[in-house]
Amino acid sequence: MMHVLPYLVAAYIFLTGCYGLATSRNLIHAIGCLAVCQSSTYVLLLAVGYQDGATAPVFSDLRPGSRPVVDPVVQALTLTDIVVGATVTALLLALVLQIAKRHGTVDPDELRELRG
Amino acid sequence: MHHLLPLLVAVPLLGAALLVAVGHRLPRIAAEITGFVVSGATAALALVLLLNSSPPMVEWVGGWLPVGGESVGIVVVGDGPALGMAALVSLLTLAALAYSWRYFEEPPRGHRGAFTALMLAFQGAMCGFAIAGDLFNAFVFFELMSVTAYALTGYRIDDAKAVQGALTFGVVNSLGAYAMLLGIGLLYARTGELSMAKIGRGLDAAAGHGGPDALVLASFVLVLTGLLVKAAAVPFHFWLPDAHAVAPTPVCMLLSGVMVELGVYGVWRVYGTVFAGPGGIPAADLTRALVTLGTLTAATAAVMCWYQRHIKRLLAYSTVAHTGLFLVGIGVLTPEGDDGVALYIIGHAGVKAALFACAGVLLDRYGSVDEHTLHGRARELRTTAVLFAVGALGLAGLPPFGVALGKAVTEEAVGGPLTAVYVAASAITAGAVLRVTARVFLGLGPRPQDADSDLETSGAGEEPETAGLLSRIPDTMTTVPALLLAAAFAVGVGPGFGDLVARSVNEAGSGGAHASVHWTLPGVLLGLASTALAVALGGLAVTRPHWTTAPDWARPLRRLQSGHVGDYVAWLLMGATVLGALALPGVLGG
Amino acid sequence: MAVNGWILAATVCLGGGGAAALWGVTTGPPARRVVAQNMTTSALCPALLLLSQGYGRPAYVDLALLLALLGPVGTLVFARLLGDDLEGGRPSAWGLTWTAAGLSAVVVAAVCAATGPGRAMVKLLVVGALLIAGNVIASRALSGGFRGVRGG
Amino acid sequence: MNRLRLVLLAVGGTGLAALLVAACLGLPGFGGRSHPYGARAVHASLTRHTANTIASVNFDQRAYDTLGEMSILFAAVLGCVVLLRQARDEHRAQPQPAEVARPVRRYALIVLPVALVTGLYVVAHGQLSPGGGFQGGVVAATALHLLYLGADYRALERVRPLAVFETSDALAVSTYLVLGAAGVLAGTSFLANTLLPYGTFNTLSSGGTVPLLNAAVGMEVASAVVVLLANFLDQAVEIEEEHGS
Amino acid sequence: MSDAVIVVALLLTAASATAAVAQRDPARQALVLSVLGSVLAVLFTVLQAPDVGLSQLAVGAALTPLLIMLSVRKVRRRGRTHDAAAKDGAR
Repeated sequence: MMHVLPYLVAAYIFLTGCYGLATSRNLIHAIGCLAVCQSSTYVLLLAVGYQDGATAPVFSDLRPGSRPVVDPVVQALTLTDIVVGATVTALLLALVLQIAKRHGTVDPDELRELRG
Repeated sequence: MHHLLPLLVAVPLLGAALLVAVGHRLPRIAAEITGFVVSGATAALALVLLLNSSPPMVEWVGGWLPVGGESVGIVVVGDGPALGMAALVSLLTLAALAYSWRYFEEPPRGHRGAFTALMLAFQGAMCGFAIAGDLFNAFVFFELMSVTAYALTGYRIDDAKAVQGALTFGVVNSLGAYAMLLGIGLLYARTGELSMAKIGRGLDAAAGHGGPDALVLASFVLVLTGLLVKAAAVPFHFWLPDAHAVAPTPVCMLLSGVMVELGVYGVWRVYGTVFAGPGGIPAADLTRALVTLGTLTAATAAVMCWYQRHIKRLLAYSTVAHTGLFLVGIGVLTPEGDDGVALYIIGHAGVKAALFACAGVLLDRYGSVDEHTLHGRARELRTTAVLFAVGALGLAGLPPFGVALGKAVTEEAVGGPLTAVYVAASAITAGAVLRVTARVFLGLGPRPQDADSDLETSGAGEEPETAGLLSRIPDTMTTVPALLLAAAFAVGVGPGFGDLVARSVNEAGSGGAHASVHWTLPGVLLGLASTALAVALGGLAVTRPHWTTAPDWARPLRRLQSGHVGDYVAWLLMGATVLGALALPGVLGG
Repeated sequence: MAVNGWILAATVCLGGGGAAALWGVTTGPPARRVVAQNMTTSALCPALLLLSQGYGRPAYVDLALLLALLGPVGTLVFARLLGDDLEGGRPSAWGLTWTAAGLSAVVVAAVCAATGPGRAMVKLLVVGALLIAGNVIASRALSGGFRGVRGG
Repeated sequence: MNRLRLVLLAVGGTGLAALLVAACLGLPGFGGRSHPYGARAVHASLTRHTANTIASVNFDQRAYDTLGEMSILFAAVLGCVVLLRQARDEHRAQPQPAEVARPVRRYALIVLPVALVTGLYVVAHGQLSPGGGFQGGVVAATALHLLYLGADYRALERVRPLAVFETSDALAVSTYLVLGAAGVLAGTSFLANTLLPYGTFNTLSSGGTVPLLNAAVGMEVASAVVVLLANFLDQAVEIEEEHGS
Repeated sequence: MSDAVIVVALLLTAASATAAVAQRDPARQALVLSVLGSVLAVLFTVLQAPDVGLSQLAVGAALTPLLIMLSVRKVRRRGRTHDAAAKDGAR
């Protein structure tokens, strides 16, 4: 079980976020769900790079080669991903604010301008 | 020479950063000239690199050359298709910047260069995506491209539809990008590599003689979901009409002209480099998946395109229909198909950007892009009328436009009944554009009746993008579409251009086979046939409107485009499942 | 890794504190939820300190430092911007607050004892001080720290 | 219509879930030992005297990704500035002073410098210990907003010349790009870390251009977050619509 | 032993994510998201990624909740002034 649990948790988080996104009645809530979706990618990437009994590849307080280390590449990827997530959240929230002003609502069910 | 490749990204980004840094001190004209110069310099760089792209260049950013075949750096690819896309992106950005010359009424206070800076960042992002040879790097530039595109789409914050369309765009594309990242994570777990070529080799090595397994299928589905969302394939396409109909016209030119096509390019690149080996997805499954989705896309979007009255939305659906045709073309996995699609994309970019530019003229002159209310009002705009009609004929594939050459080559490559899809989809979408031309610019036919008002977006009562309604159309707004159409024409008639494109595409992929590209009699006849069909459809719609009103069976189809972001997300999940199901047989069989 | 008391303690701290905080933050009136959000910091920050000790990586203390700094800031954000929702049911969970502060103090003292004097210990003490002060102040803010805030 | 969405969601979600679970079962077990790229990255980091391998990957081996990342931040902040600009039918209201309990105010004012210093520390030690430009930049920028929490919006506005932050955001991006282009000018590759000496392992000046790129990112992130929050705060606190619009 | 702490952190993450989706009011969701951010930071620590954990703390514990709460406040304040204007108009 242990050897797939982290991956399953990542998949679960992604699908949960998608469910929330699809059924949301409030656009701010939807953006929050999108952030949840994204956190699944962090979990997956870091789980992929983990190694049993290893430690972080940061050698400020560790002699190189004294202990096995986990994969640094996925950590760098996740860092990039977190920045992307935060900025996308901010940008989408800015759009939601404008929707609230122009449409007077943040309920996607009431946004009925673009169709057909 | 290959050291210059990353500058395709760095130069526009540096231009954007400097514009923001000093933009509020510059007069507006200086900011615009800066943008023009930077964009032009990038275009020149892309063209120079393109001319030197045989044999294909490879650059390891940061000088991390592979040691014993292994590198820790990021690889950037400078082959014909990559640099060709970068050049196309840059030239079209240049055209869009020229079109928007002194265009928006008031740039945000204290941020005079903001629009130009965002356009430059968009250009840099698209160039970066085009030349990416590393899967994660492709994701990063994919996101940069998306983020700038969201901001540009919602640029007119006074417009309620614009901000809604931008948000839909943002949510659906971000979700697609996260799916793509999950796929990248799975591929990294299997192969421990990020460079596309190395991942492909890793998959083959891991599969041994066993063929692909569920993990390969899942990563294929997830990565392609991200790319197909960008390419707006059915059922991932819902965001596109909502976003393209509301974005500022210069942005539409880029979105429809190249960004969507970059999604198709991404599919081609990723399949060819990562999944084409024995450990990847078998060719038959890819063909089944892409041809099915592509045909569905072309058919759905052609029908939807026909029933639009909002002119920009109509053009957006025509983009979706043509993307479907591109997907079919690359889906058959033949060198001729790749060459044809490459030419088709180049020709389509010119024609579609020109059509959007003309729609922008209508918007700024009359404050409306509604076919019904504009009926006969634009008789005075003779030049624009001619351009719009020529664009429609080019879209239909009238020889010798570039679109026609590309379409003819692709049709020959796909062969069989799929040819009918090409003829029908291009005829219907071009017929709709011709119908608009006849009604709006010539005032032909009776004034159409409004119907189904709960099912459609009208396009009347829009805010113009310029300072007030234009009384006179500036020269830039007619010169730019004219030049774009001329370029699309030149693609078809330029001696040897087709062969040049074909050679550089085949050198980069297509298994080394080399196809030659030239006009053939069946190709010309098919092009003439679809043009004739388009003219007939357009004429019929204008003279006998009740023959071509929406039939009842089209209503559910139109109702699907509900403007509700939750629906679109549900469709995205559904699309991923369908994609998985279409590619499943090969995995089960292996 | 053999049985490691530090990691065991961290697991208990994380499991117990985290679950309780999560339960508190998803149920009940708004006021109680914010209190629970504040308690998350007090539960997770000691866990981070214990983990750093358990893994033998002093560098991980930076995480606890950042959480001790930013956790209360997050709570202050909620206390400030949820002003209206908190009206009426002003939470005053002083018992809980001081229990959490006591827990933090014990953990910091234990980790300090294991580290021994030096720069690392100074850092740990700073973390402890920030954590306890932040926790108490955030509780204070929740029980009426921003009474007069309207337009600002 | 709503029912259709739920059906799609159920079918699509189930299909995708099945696919993902099947993929998870095919993944190499959690905690496995095979990380070829990771092992190479650690080796490369040590040859370039960078103690924090993640910093080496971020600012040296895959610095081109970080360029994309900071451009995303830059573009998103520019996008937010554009999207949250004052529209034609809006005006600015003077924010009202807030009444904050004294202990809270005192805490905020004491923690503010501590947080700023911590932010700078996290940035400065990026190539040695966990942390780096991004993490430290966010902390430093958030620290500034303790003024809003501890006092009121007017106090924050006084110490926050927005134009300066916007300019420094853009200049930091330019610095990163120019440092990258220096490699091309020197005849090597874009973002090549071969121009400066690598220094002594585990000291602040080790790693060649890594500390410089790290500092540029730190400056960019701190300025960008300040600008971002300023735009949201303006919306939440100052900008009001004209009544009856 | 290190497996146990990873399992606990993973389960907490999954539970927080579920809770964040289930809270339909954005202000309450923001509270859960801030908890999710902190829990993720701990998960990253036990997965031996302190750099990522720091990043997640900086973003998840303070920045994202602040952005969401400011948006909520703006949307609510807008609703209030509009209601007031509507009342004025009715009077």
